[in-house]
Amino acid sequence: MIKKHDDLIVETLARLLTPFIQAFALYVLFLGHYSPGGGFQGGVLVAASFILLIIAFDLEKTTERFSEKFNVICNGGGVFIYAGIGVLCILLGGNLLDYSVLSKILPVGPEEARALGILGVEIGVEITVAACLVSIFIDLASKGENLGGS
Amino acid sequence: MSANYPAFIIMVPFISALLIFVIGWWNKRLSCGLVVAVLATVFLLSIGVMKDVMANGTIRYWLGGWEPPWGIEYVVDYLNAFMLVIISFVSLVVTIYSKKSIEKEIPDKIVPFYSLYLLLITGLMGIVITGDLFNVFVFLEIAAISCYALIGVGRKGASYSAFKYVVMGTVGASFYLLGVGYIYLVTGSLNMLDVAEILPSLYGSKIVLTAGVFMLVGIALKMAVYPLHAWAPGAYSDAPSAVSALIAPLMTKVAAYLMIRIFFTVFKPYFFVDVIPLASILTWIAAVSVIAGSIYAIAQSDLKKMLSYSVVAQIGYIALGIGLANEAGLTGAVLHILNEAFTKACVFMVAGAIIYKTGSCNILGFKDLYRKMPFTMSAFLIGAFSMVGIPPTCGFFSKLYLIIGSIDAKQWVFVAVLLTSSILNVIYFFRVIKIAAFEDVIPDYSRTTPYVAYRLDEAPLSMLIPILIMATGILVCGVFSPEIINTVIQHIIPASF
Amino acid sequence: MRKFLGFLVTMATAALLIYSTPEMPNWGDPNSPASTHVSPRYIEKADTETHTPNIVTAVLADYRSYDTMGEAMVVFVAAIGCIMLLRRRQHK
Amino acid sequence: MDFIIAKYNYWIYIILMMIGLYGMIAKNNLAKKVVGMTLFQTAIILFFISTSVKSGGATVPIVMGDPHLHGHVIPGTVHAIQYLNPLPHVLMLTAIVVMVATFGIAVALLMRIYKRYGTLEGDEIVEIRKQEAAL
Amino acid sequence: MIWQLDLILLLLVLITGIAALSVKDLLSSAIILGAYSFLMCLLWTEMGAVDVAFTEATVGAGVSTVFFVAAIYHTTRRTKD
Repeated sequence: MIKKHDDLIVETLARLLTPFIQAFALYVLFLGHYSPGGGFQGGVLVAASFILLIIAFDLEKTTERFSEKFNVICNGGGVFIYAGIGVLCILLGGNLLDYSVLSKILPVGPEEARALGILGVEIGVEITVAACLVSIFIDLASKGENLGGS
Repeated sequence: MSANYPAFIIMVPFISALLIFVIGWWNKRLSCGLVVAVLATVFLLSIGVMKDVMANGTIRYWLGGWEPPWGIEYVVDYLNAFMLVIISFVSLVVTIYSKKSIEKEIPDKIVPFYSLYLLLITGLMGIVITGDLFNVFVFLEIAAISCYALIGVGRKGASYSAFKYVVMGTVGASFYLLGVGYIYLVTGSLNMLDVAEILPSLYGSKIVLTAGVFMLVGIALKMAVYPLHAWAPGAYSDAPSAVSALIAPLMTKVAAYLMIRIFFTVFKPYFFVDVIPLASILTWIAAVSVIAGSIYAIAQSDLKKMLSYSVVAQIGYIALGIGLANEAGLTGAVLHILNEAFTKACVFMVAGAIIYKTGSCNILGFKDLYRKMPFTMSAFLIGAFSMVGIPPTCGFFSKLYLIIGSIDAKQWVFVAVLLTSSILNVIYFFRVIKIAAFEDVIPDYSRTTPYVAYRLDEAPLSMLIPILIMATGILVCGVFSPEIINTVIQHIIPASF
Repeated sequence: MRKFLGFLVTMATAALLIYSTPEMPNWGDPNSPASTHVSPRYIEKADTETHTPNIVTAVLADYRSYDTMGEAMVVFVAAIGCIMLLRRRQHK
Repeated sequence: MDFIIAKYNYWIYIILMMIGLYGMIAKNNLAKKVVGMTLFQTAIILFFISTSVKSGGATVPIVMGDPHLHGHVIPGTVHAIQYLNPLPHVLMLTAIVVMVATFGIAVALLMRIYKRYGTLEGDEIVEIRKQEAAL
Repeated sequence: MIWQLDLILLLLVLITGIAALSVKDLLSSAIILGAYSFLMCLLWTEMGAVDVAFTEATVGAGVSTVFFVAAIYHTTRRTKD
């Protein structure tokens, strides 16, 4: 699974598909307000694109693009965005995760502020889900041998 | 700002669990210090919440600013605040203890270990503080999943024990979720207080009955009551010693808290007593659990395994107190949660310290341990006293209330069970103490060299001090237990008794 | 033995579930309590209060956003747990 | 007969859940236990989704916006009867995430168990553990 | 809501569920589990839970099947039951 098999068709297809999957993931994220989808589904799609790369090429080549340290930063970073927005709401005088008080720093009314807050936390969820699922897959596929941990 | 204390109790350990990776890349050694600082903050915050509850009554904190049946809320009354203080105190003390033990047992995984450790505590805090039925499930799974991973890195073969826990814990959580689903089906609400208002008019319904049974069975699985205890001994004894010192006192007690919540807040107690006789079934199961756990404990030769079965026995006391559903019984159960949390933390830390020094915890190899590690073994003695129920310790008072509760309910069998289990506790604890204190190495008269003098070979201070704090805590809780009952536990008892 | 135990537990659970199913609201009943107590407010006011036409997203990330934070936490816990369980020290 | 037809989703979910529960308890192979766990959790999700269904023209819970208002609606024009109940969907999104997290940890533990014991059969592992304890 | 489609899907879900548990090869079991998840996703789409179905399609039929296959690749396909 992590060994390199030179197969031109698979590699070319994976190369071709990856940007489309990632673009679709972003579409799912940003249109989550109007259509089915949202942070979690988009995140899984991003993770799926990286998993496709790992299966089609090999682990080293993919982790050149998506290094292990960056992966761990994204693992925590996404959740940190979510929690940070929540705590920001406390600092602005609301309760935890009360996005309507974000209108104090954004040039919109409280309802739009809620929509923007939803978008913010969805971005956080997307980052964390993508990074975490890729991280779990790398651990499973390499038996934890190729990469060292923290 | 003090209105936001309940939110910070969750957010502070959670955000620190993320930041610990940044600190860990810089310097691994700092991660333990950070965790201690965080948990000290959490402890102070929960003291603040406790004071707030004492001054102003129940706190209701609306998350996201949405009013309760639509949004999620934190409900903090006396019971929640009490549990928060216990969890934060025990976890703070165990963290100080964990530094040396973890550096010896899993030296290459310190940073992820402490991250998971904080997330486990976040999960436990989240279960306790929330007032929403589904939210309980989410945090139950956070605590459980971090627990699986923490157990899985333990002694040889820990992964199999952890896997057993995964299977049974998932069944428990799923049964709980199914119960929530059935309640949602008939009430349309997920907020505990809102559900409690709607439910009494539906007590005749079979769906509510099914929901109650599923929720209680699911929680009993998490609580490790006797026939459902199969995961507990392996998981507690195979985990790294710092982890077993954390999960053995806290995980099952939080499940016991949840059972009290379901029993007395979501459902009214008369539902389980009069409408369906689940309370009396629970008491009988609890009685079997007490006796069976103690007998299994006697049969063990490994100290940690013996203590794990003792957890099963002691959880039976709490279930018994809940099932009796009267004032003295519930007082005994809540006091026993406090007592058990302190005692089990103390004795598991002692077991960890023995493993740290001698490398094994087979009871037969404990000869002369009393001379080598006098302070540690004295703490163990206090823990054993509390477990047996000898007066100055806290265990005496909780057992006393449980016995009074059984007498109030006119259940003489349970009085006999409680007294018998004390004797069984004496057997298995004093066997350890006998070997450690009184069993000498047989004098060898044909020796030519003089005996080597016993040297004090005590555990390092950072392990010894937490053990002694816990032992002192047991004694202090025993001495001040009337005050604890008067100021806190008295208010937990629902007015319907 | 194990199969028998599994069969017994399964049958007991199934008996309880089957016992309660006849009382359930009919499938797709719009007047069941689940559809009339809490959820109408979400449907009727979500767009006005949060400017998000997808009600599921609005409820997920705003009304019950604390749950979703727990969800993100669960994924994070799983990732750290796998690192903890499987990764070994780096040899480079 | 009537109540069988009116509630057929609930009956199917019970059967599915029992298959999963039986697999979790009775199967000997640990990986099969994980499969049973997935079936069990999926059945519960099916139950929740079944509670959200409303017959009589209710549709997907995304409000049909007015193009002149950037896809939003005039307040007060939406009625609960028009759309499915969104709350179980939300809960089950969270439950699916919990499911995959549990699945990931369980699979990681399977790999550790295989590394240690060289097998995934429950009885063989118990046998090896007994021999180790006897030593 | 088309009840014929609903019934067919429910039956297929049951068949794949039983097959995933009883097949005597773990790799086949993993793949059938993926098919089961996908059928479940179709069932939920048909019930109107589009978000949940989307999640199940990406997670259940996609990522968790890949996880399972990855684990089986490194362990064993053998199973006695």
